[in-house]
Amino acid sequence: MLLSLLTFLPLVGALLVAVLPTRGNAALRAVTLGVTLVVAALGVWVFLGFEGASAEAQYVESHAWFTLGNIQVTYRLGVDGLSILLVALTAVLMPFVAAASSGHIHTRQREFLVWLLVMETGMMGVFLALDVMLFYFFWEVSLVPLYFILGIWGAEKRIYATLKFFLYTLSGSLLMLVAIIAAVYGSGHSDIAGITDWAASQPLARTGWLFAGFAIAFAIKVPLIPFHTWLADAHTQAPTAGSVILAGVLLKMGTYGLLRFGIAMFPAAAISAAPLFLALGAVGILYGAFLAMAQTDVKRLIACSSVSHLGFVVMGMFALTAAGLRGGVLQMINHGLSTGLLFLLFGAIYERRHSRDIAQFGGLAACVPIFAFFWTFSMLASVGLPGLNGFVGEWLILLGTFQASPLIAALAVTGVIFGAVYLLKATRGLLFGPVIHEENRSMPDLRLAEIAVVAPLCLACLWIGVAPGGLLNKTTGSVEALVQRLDAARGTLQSAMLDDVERPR
Amino acid sequence: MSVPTEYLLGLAAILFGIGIAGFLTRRNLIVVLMSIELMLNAANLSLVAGARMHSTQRLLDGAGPDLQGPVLAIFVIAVAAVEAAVGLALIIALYRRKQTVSLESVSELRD
Amino acid sequence: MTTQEIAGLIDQTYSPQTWAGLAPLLTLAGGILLLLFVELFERLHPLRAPLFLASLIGTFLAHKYAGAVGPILGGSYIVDGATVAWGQLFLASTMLAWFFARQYYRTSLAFLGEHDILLLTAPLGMTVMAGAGDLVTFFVGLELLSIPLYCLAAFRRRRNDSVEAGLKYFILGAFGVALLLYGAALTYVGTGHLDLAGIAAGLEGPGRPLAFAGLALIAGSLFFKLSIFPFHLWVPDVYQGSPTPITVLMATGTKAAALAFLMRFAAVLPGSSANLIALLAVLTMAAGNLGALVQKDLKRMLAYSGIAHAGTVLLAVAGTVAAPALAGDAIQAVLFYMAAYIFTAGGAFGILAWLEADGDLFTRIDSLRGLARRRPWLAATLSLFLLSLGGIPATGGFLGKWLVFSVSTRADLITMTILGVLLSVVALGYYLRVIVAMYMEPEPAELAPPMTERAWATFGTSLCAWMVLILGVLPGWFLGRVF
Amino acid sequence: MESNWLWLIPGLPFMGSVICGALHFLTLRARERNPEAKGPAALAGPIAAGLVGLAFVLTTVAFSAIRGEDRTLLQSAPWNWIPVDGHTVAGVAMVVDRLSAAMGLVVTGVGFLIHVYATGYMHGDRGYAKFFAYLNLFVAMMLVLILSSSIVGTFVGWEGVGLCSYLLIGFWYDKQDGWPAEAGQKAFIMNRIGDASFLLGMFLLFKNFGAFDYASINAAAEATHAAGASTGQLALAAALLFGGACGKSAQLPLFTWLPDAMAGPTPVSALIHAATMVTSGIYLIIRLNPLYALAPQVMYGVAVVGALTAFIAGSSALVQRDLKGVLAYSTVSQLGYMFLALGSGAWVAALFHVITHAFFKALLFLGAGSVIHGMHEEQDMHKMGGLRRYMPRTFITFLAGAGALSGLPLLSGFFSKDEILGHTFALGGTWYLLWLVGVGTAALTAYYTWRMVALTFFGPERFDAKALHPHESPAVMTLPLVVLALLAVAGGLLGLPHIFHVPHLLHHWLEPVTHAGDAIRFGEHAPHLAAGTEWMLLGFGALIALYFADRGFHAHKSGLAADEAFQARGGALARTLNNAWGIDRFYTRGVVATVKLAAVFIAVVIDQLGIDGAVNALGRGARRTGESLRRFADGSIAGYGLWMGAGAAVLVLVLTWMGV
Repeated sequence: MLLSLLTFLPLVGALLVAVLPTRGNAALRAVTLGVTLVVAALGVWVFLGFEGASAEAQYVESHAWFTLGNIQVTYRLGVDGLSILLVALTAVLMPFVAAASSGHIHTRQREFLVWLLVMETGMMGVFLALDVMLFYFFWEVSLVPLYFILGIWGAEKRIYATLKFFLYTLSGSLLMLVAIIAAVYGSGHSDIAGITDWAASQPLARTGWLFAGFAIAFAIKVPLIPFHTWLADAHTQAPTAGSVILAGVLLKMGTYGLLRFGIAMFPAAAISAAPLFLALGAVGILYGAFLAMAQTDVKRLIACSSVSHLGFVVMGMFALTAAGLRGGVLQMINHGLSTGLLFLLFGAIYERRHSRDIAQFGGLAACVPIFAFFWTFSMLASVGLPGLNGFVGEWLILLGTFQASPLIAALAVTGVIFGAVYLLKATRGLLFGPVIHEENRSMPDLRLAEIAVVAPLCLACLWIGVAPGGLLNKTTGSVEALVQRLDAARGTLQSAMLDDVERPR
Repeated sequence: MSVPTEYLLGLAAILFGIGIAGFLTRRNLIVVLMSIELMLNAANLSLVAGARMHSTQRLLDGAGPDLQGPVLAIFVIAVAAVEAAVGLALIIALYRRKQTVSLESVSELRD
Repeated sequence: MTTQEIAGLIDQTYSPQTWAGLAPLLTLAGGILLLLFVELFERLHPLRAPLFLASLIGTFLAHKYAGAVGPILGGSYIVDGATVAWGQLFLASTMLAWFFARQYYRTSLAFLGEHDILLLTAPLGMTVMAGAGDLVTFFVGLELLSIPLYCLAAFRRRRNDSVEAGLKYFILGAFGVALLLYGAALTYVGTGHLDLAGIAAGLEGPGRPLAFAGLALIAGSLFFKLSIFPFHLWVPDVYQGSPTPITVLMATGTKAAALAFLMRFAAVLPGSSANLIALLAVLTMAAGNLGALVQKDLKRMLAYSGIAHAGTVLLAVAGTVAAPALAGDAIQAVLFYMAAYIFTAGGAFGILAWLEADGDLFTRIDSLRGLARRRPWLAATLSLFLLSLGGIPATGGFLGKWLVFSVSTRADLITMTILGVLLSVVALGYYLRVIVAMYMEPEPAELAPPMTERAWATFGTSLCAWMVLILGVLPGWFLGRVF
Repeated sequence: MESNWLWLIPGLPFMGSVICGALHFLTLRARERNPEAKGPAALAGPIAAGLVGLAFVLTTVAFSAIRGEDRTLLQSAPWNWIPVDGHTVAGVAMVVDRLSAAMGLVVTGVGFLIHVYATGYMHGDRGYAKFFAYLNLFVAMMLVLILSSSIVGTFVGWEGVGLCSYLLIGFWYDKQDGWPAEAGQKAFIMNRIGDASFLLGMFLLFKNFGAFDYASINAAAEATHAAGASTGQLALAAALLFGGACGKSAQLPLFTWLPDAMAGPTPVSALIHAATMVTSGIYLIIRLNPLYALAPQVMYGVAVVGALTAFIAGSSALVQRDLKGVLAYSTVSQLGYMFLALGSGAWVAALFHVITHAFFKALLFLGAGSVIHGMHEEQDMHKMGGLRRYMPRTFITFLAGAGALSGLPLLSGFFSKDEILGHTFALGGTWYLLWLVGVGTAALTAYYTWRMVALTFFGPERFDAKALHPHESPAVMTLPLVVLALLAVAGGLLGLPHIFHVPHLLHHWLEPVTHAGDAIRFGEHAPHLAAGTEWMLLGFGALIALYFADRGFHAHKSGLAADEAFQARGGALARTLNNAWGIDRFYTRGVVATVKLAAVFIAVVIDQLGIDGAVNALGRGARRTGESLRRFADGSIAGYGLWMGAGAAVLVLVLTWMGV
């Protein structure tokens, strides 16, 4: 019941907001904030009660939904070590997004809040679903709200960006649909556990294709190069809240999918494909960094940095070691927080100056010192300074990757350098140097309401950076179980290869 | 001494071909309608010829004549009349609006 | 044959089962006759609407309670679960068309009686087609459907476009019928049978090539009705010119009826033709989706989208041809797909009919700009339909797509399935553009006239919206009901 | 026994940092209401200095607790930081052993003095409280670096000090067209290059030893040596970690950030870029001495890098006009010495030089700061001259520092430098070459040091005294100078050569830390110089220092003639030296420009035109195909019929063919 509440409470809230008979927006905002806060509280409750040492799904709810032939499709929700952090992140991040939206959404607020809440339902569902059909439902449903948010409240090229976002992700999703169909009818199961068990007994030739079908959808969503070009446009054009959701949670649907449907469901295929994904991840880190370096549009720069950061996540996960997997899971959260923060902060500035061009700024440290403090803080979290969240994730990922492939790790570690280059460059352009544009001088500093949004997130960054155990320990059981399954799959693969060699032609 | 079935079928095919050719090339709606009738009659002829052919075999086997083909042919004749009626009505409606029965006049709806 | 034998045959033929099987058809026919009678007396005209609805409801109940009685009339009419399900879907389609028609014809109200009569004939023909066990029955059903439709398409006979639509539909339809009949004749010559079971058996004989040629022509004519490439070109023109409520019927009911028979007909097609059919399916999707992409008129765009949907559903047909073991799943998939499509496209065209009542220009996508501000619920409903057409989950369109693709996937038509899947991305490209216009673009400068409330249309569209959602979220409700 | 109070040593300055940060924002708020308001910022200096002083006291307590032979280290409870997987935790504890105690004393002690100095130096700056927040944070991070029980903890401090360095170099971010900000950025990135290497080294160690804490790593290294196992990967790890050290300690090829780092306020240069942070590379290698001892080839590389850096930077210092520039290059050069020592296996000598260098270089920087302060932010020595009359206390203390730096006999630098060169000489073979480079560098050092003294304090006044009013700095600044001067003079007592027949205090003190490395590197027979040779070397060193100091001083004490003559006639040599051997130029014109070009190429050509172009082309292609399909829907019935007929014909053909 708890997870259903977590998932559908926002939808109820959305309906409420949609029909609430009021002319003013304050009540609507209050309802939205209230609902998201309740969901956040529930999310924290689930997080605290979650038993990290266990590999089992917890808080499971299962009801028959409908049948397809003799396949029972279930409404099955649950949370395990792979999803718990993301559930908590989604729950916790949404109130901040809702609160921040009042600063930059000036028109059609009711609609906006409705879509925001629908979005939350979609994202929660994606992370909680334990039935592929249910998962796919939420997966695609979550496209729609962002499509509207981007398209209605975005910047000048919003329609191009939103269509590109939708169609690009959809094309991946549909390929995944074919894979899901093949998996569901092949196994006769629609619940993830059933398919996973079935897949373990299938030959690599089959699971490889299924894996590919899933992986391409997630690779687009993550986005992994070369499927990343939608992201820069979407991020650049989105309103702040959209960017925050996109960076904070939505992209994690891709990495989460890779983890649950790529690695966990088809371990043997994942092992075979790991070199490719490691390389894509590592190249993505550098490619994203170089892209970011060349940007003059701040939001675009942050977007490109996402490509780089998510390269880390993918690389860590496909290291297929405990450290890499844990790092990957943690880094999803970290990226959500720090990139979310950067977008929130720059959003505040954008609201004041209506320019994303870095050349329009400079010397802001003197004009808006509080902003400068928070920006620098978030930037450092993003750069991966030890003591802040980004470091823990990157470190674990690099360590895990190093265990799997020192060469890839050596390539990726240069991302640590280039990551510093572009973020420092942005910081230099925004905050430092003399004030060139006089209008920046009179720019008001962050308001209390804005500080109230960013400060807790900064604290969270610090908390994760100093005591990541609180989060990492929640993943222990699931990750260990996964590593064991990977080892088993590796053994099977090797013996199969030996068979091939020994079999006389 | 009866006409071989192949001849009948060949004639039907020729009729059908003429019908199609007329349908595709003629510019007068009435003629087009007639071409269609020609095709229907080709079908009818084939049906009847087929019925004769199959009935011969069946009669030799001691079963009754095969009536499926003739039944369809009768339906076709009836329906063709209805179609012709509706078609002419439509052509009249067209003529009222445009004072022409040319095929080209019905190409306003297009991409 | 002795007299006794003949009497026995008659008893068997006109048994209670037969009457039960024919009950829906007879109810419809009775309704038509009553409507004709009512039409004679001006004072009885207020009874038109109740009578029409009563006929539909009566037929629905007849379907429901008579149930699937199996083959009757010597196998020429088959009342199985599919026929019953199809019959009910045809009723839904007709009802939607009628709802929207109520308020569509502002200037030709006087002729609404004829309209209703013609309209009520359509489901009769469709049901006969769906249940046809041989080509004769099918032909009768087809004509029962087509001839009223020719008239209905041209119903606004004072308008060039309506007349042109009627004529185009008629001439090409007649051509299609000619192909069908000649095909039937060839099949008959080749196999000695016009009933599907007999044809299947007769295909092994010496007349096989001739029969196959005949089957190809029959398939062609079915593809014409279903708007499969390259038999699809008439669709946009006719849909556009016809009165929109009739477009609803053509887009949903007619297509469903052709499909219903195609599913039976697929049993006689050789398994080797599956790839050809799948290829046609993909080409149809390409033609429909790419064509729709460049349309500026919503009605035309939906017509093209209808072509694409026909292509999609043809994949399921290809699946059942390739793997006859999947026939049961295929028919389920096709039924569900069409059920969802009837309500989705029905709703979408219905809203168009509603908009069009304010002026012809209102079917242009441009004129929808800012609709979300003027009529938020209308815009939301249209968006729902568009998303369902695009196959986004939580709408009926999604599960339909799932079922169809699952059939083709399991029939190992993977390449075609993937191509089809990718083409449906193109589809979203134009559906979303409509939503862009409604939600994301500013209202046109010249302020659009206010739209009048239309009770029947409102009811119709809300019904469609609910059905789309129910089919999307609780598909068990439908799946459990049909099978 | 756990001594959790050790956490207080870095904890106090960290608290200070938070407090000062809060004071800064309170001050900002006060200024919002009234731009001239002072706010509570003035409290920051004393609080910050006081807390560092307290940390010094605590370090001293810890220091005295481990003096005995029975107990050589104190350890706190670990902070279980990152659970790597279900079993391993990368944790950090605070450890005070013989090595970290020595470093800790230097850091907190010198740090305290510099804090005191800075209260005067930064007086009146608008970012006064912020400055101390950063400076305290730096001390905290430096202490974490030193006191960590594990390499992970060291890395935290390692990056933490890098951050503070970045913030402090860019402290005056709006000055000089943002040059300080650029310099800070450069420092951070150059450091990150080293850090990346550090990370890989750390991972490689973990892969081999499964541990992050120094105790385990060193024990495992000894065990490897004992077992005679292969050391290839360990050598690689050592080399990678040395790469990290090169970044932090400004060695070739990563030293170019340090001269630019002088854009920061002078106390920063003294504390971070001379006394403490830049020596962390040396600290790391001493910390891991058994590991390095396992890899003689890496050690040789370390020595070569050190020697070359020493020479290149020393020669570049010859021509600098910027007072702080000379000191910066000199710092790089002295760090090179330390690495030369490490490479030679002279762990103790390296630390000895770290300590004496901390004293005299901090002194010199602070003295320079005092000069600059008195000259109203003038740094160009060509615009100084004769300042000994205006700022006598600064002058005297500066002389002490200069003497120590140039290795004038019996001053601290003399002994530490001599010990390094002695060790190198003792190794023989190709090491003679390195020794020769070291001696050459000593000569350069003496020359540029006294050139600097001469140009600054002697000769004619090359400024307008009436307009400028050079003045002596306040007591709060000169007092630390005096203390440091005393240390610079007497620091040599820590490690007198054994030919003096007094105990080498530092050697004795570090014995528990370095014996493992010594044992692995040299076994039973450590290279040893005969007393006579050693006396000779000592005398030779003294001679060199004295001669070149004299040359440097006399060539420049009367003005700029020598400089101008060299610039005019020096030709290629002058250009090379002015550009510091062109390494920085290579970076800016070669590497940075290439990276920028690559970034633009990737962003525009590959990404926008290539990948995104393909994506958009797909969309456009679909649309274009749709457009071209339109002409088939031409509305003509005959045309549609033709298509139908053709379709039917194809169907018939295909199916008939199937039938046959």
